[in-house]
Amino acid sequence: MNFDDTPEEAAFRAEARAWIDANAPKHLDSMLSGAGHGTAGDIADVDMLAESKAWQKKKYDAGWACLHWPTEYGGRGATPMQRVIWNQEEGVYAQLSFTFIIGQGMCGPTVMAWGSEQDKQALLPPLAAGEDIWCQMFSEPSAGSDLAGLRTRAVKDGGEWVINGSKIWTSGAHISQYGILLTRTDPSVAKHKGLTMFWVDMRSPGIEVRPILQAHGQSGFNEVFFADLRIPDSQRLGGVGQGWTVSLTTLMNERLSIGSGMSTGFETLLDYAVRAPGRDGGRLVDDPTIRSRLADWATKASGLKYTSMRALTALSKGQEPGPENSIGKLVAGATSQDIASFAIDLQGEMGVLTDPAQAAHAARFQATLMRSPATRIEGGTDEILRNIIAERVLGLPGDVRVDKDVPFEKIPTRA
Amino acid sequence: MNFDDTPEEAAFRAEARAWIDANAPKHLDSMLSGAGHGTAGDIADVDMLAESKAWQKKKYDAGWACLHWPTEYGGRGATPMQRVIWNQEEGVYAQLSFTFIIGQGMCGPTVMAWGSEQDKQALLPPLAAGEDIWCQMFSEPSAGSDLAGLRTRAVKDGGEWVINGSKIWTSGAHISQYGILLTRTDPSVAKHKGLTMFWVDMRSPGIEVRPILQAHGQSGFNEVFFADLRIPDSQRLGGVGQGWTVSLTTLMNERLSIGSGMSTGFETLLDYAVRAPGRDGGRLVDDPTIRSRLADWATKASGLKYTSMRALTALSKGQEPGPENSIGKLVAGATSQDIASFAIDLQGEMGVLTDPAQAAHAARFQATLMRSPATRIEGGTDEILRNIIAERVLGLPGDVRVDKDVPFEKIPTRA
Amino acid sequence: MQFDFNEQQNEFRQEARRFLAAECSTERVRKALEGGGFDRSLWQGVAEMGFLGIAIPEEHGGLGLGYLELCAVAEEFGRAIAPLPILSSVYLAAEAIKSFGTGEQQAAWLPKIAAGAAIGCLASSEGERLSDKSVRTAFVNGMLSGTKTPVLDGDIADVAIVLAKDADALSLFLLDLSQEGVTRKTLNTIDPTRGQAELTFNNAAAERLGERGEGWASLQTLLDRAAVLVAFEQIGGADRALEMGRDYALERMAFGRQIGSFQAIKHMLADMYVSATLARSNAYYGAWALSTGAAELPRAAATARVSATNAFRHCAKNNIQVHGGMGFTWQMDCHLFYRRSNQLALALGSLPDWEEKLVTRLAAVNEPLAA
Amino acid sequence: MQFDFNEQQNEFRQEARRFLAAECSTERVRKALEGGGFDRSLWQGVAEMGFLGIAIPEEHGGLGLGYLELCAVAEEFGRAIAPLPILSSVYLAAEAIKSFGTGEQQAAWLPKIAAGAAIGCLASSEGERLSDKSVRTAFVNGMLSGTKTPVLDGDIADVAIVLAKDADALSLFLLDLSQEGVTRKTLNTIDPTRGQAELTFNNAAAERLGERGEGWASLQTLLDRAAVLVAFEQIGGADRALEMGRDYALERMAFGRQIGSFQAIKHMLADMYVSATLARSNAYYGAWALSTGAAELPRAAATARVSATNAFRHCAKNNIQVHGGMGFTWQMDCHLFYRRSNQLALALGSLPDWEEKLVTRLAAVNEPLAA
Repeated sequence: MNFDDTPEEAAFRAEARAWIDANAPKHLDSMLSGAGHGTAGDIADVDMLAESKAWQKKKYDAGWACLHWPTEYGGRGATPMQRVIWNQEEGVYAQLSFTFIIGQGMCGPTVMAWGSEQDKQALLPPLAAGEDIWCQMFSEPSAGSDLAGLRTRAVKDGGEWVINGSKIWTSGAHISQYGILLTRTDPSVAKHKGLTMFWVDMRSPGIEVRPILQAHGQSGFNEVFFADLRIPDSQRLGGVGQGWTVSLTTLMNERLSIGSGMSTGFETLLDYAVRAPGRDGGRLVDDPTIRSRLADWATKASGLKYTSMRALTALSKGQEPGPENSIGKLVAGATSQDIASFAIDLQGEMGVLTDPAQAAHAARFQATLMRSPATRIEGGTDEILRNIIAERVLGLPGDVRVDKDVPFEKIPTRA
Repeated sequence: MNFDDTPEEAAFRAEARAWIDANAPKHLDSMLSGAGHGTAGDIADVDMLAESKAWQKKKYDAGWACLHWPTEYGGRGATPMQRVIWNQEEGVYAQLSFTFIIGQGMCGPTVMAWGSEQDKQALLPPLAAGEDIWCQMFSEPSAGSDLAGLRTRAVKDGGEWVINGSKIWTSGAHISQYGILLTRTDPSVAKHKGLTMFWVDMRSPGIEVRPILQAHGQSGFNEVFFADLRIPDSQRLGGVGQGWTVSLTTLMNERLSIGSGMSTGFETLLDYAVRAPGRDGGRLVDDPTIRSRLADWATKASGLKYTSMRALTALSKGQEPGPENSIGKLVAGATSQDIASFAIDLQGEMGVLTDPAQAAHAARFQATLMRSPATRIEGGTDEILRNIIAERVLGLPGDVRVDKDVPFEKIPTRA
Repeated sequence: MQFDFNEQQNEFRQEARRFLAAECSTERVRKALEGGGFDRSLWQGVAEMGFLGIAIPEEHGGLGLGYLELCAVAEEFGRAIAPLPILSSVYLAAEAIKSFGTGEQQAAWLPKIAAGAAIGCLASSEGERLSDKSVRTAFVNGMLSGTKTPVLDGDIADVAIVLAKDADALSLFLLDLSQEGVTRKTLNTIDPTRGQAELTFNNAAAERLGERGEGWASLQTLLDRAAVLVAFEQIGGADRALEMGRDYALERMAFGRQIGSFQAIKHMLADMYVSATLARSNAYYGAWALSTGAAELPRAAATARVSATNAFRHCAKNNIQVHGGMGFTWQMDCHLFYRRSNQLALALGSLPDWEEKLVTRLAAVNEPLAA
Repeated sequence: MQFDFNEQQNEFRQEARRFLAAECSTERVRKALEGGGFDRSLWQGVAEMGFLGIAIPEEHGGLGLGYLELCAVAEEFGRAIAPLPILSSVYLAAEAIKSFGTGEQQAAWLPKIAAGAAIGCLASSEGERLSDKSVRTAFVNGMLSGTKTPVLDGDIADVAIVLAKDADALSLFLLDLSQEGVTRKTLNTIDPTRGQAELTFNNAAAERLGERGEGWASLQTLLDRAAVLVAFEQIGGADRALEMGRDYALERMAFGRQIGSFQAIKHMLADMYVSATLARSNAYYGAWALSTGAAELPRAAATARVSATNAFRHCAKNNIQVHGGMGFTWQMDCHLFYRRSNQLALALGSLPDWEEKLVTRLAAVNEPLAA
């Protein structure tokens, strides 16, 4: 049992580290180190999109973009373990990749699995290079956890499809050049059977993007409206009616990328507790009243960390990480909310303040408090994740399905 | 807002108090005060059954038995509020009524609602007087939360019914003269529709009672086996096929009596914490590490206490207490288990000991630790109680029922 | 036993509910949230209904009713998550002046507070969890100097009750905020519908409120009473959050069924009901103690406070979860309750302080028999 | 990265699992529970398999393997809830003698322990939560006097490692329990499959184990190592309880469906899986630290301990709940795991002590940058 690289891994790590050291945008170091607590903070002063694109292009040109993709589409053909090592070495600069995660992590693999060779040649390299940004258009106002309940209609008209409807929670739609779009092409069959997937140029007429203002006052997501949007049949990904299967390619990748390395916030809490004064002059961490909760959260944070080490070990042996990874988001989501709530209580009446200049520990806990409810919902609610663990890991039965084998148009939509 | 009696209530309370003071079995005081922590303790030295019967008879003779029953069946025709006042005044001696609770609280009301006048005249007064003990035979090994899934068969044979099957969790069956018995008389109709209720003489041939040894090493319950037990049709309670409706009379009373006044164990914990030494020489209660949990449990215990005060207030206004009472058992069950676990941890390695002479605080927490898992199950599991609250109080939909309107014999019994 | 509000009190509550349903919709709450500032016309409306002077004697312009009426109305303000300084002005400032003020001080301020013409606030915190050792603001020669932060509603208040050093002791002071020696800085907060400010006093004229040296004890009394009233705001908010979640669970369909038919959602709502019910019962206990002047008030207030704080947070948080992604949009009202649940959890001192008070008070009552 | 057991270690684990499945069924565990006393023949079988000497050097009759092999086997003993004194004799006594004993002491006892011919135990507790100030048992002129309680497996042990006062310091001592100055009293316990005793020493001959004055520090080292091994017993037990619950949820029908199709049950089991998985990962971290002699051991051990204690308790408790009424019968095995989960939670010092150790150790590592 050890945490050591194999000689091959060590060589790869050294190469990656050297290249990053020589090429990284170090002028962003301090900003990137302070970010990630749910606030835009001082990031506002920097043109993050331009910086992100620049770093991505640099990586692409040197063969460090989309490591696990085949080289012909702009990747490096690296092993999963090499990808992990790269991520570890990229460190804070990985934040510059957030803009591309959905495109490179979910849309790209979907196109790669289901697109025509011509599309792949045309679309994937610019995506790898950070020239194009992609978004994923699946969820709808009435189809969240029940994704297959979506109602955006695609109707065949000659060699084209005409799309009407709307999508929600579309991250990055306002800056995307392309997107993948899941539609209903046949409402007369069971819900999972009448879906079809397309890729779409987001600059097409008939698409309108509107940002969604969220509860914490920021807009990370959009609504996307389709009014007689026309897509050529050649932009179809997979067969007509095969959309659900195609979407699973995307979602398997989503669950992986969202789940991995999500923070419980315990490290922040510990950092706060060793720096902040306690009530009797000592450090806050020495306050006996907080010991038990710190200990509990410490084991959760540590447990997630070493669970991911076990998953990496499995990866390095060529095994696929299982849906056990769902526990990462499940635990981190609820824990980060609990920790934030606890930490603001420790600040007493000052806990209500949100300005980083006024609130303790740069208002990190207040930011997390306001952001964390979303964490427990997006990319699979706590309840869906428990279902996944129960069904896929433990082999328990699915929920009783009243909508199974029912034609979609007959499924009740009102109580 | 006040806790005061009305003048009528005060007069009744004074009368009850005076009678109890003059007649109670005071030689049992110290034993009764120490009991109730899940252990038989020193009760073993006393013939509890004889003492219970004696006290019940005394009450009966003086008109203090089964207060809310009509006088013609041995009761007093008292108001619900008078019954509550009596219970408050009876205090520790109420423990002597435990033997009769099921009979007087559940079986009696069922006979009263559904029995023939002749049966009522014959059966109820001896029950009120404590001469007869009754048991309730509903649950079966394969029908717990899903009570209507019971399989004990009753088949008509001339003027008699022939019963075969078995019941479980039958409290007091080994000392009972009578019982009420829910059977399936028609497996070809939907499960709730094929049930029929009877009353049974427990001394009949064809009945065998076996005690169930429980996880904590005691046997509070029995299994009851029926082999060609024959019951005259005159002992039927309600119509053939009407058993489910009849059983609701019983169960409504069960939920009430189990839920009321169940202890979270917080008072015991607080008592322990103010008596036991802390780690630094002071009292345990002054240990800052335990404050937060004590506070949380204090509010639960207090919340239950004042919730029952609100229910009593509603009762005194003539309103019926609702299924909100389910929260009593839900909260008290889980809390008492948590408290016991916490308290034994505070005892360090000594926490593992169970002899009242050796373990801290007379091994009360160890006894609760071992008994409390049952509390979260018996008389409605935590899960069933949450369903009840969600459905009956909040008006949420029932679970999807795959067994609805299905003939009982067609309902799957194996996965 | 009459452990409930009586008919008259319930009628009073209904009146408040009707008024607030008509005049204080969440659209109006949002105005405050979205930078609309203090809703003075709503405040005036509330004052005209008499709600600000419920427990203020008639001679000082109030209704001269009891605390039970005030509790009942507080619950409605909580239910409406009213963007108003009622906590500061009514539960704290008016109570302080009524309890500790001279006849002159009462005559000067109570009528104005009751009429909504003046807003009061409590300036005690100095930027950390408060203790009787940590106060730095000092009273010298009739003048107060120091900085109080955060002060709830300090951005709009006209008069402050200030805890300050009084030579070697602590006293409460009454300070007119309209004078020159007062500087205000508005602070950003998780719940902008109830403003926070930093108040700096630079030789600001102030008069003692109550006896010299009684500042800390008086503050505790004040906080205990306010804790009961705030607990009613909290249970009102918790109930409404629970109702919102329940209604959404009945209305929202997924997988061809109401989401409220899934046990995960059903049981989450059942647990919310349980915590809201326990908190309500504890709040009633607090109301009883407050209204009867019972010796149990310190214990009852801490019980009500801890219970209601946990319940409102629990219900507000899980209401968002029941709503799923929609629950985290700005347009849905869920976050208004989430914000308020946290604001109220921190006002009057946060949970750890109240947990400590509660256990200390319980431990004092339950003396060991064998000691 | 190889953050897992290797093939050879897993094979070793499988061997233990096969042996225990065949020889240590729950029927056999029940014998100990129901008063059958110590199962010496099972103990001999375990010894013959070499399991007692895994981490004991070959020169002293052990297998001379590493801690990872011992962890792997400990998990299986936990899974089997073996009614054996392995915790006392192997994780504690053998480790103490191996780590602190003289060559003579090692030669005298390790071979016997490895062979199952002698059983060791740790006698540290004196009836309250242990601290370095509270020890009263004293060593004077080669003799120990005092009372230790409770001593796990003290009812059947042949040799005890005793923490005692050594003039003004604390030392560990080695004491042969077969001598006259030793009185044993068997104690009732929540888990009778692992006995507890009170040991009284009345001028009992003892020899120092390790350096004089090092007793407290040595004990901490010992407890840290044992905590990792016990964590493996706990995750083994947690996993089995989870499996039992899962299997029952698949098999038991109610309302015409498997009870595992109800979200209340599904999600309860999912949460059990989550806590068992986190505990497993933390236990691996502990195993890595133990096996490599890493400086992180104190932190890793406390992490593994707290996590595994919570997980086993959680799984054992909810396994009963999944089983419903049947789960609380004597005949079902659920209570065996419930009992053991609580026994292991209290051995080596209870949760509050380990929480304190964990936070102290974390706080020491995470020094403030700005201080």
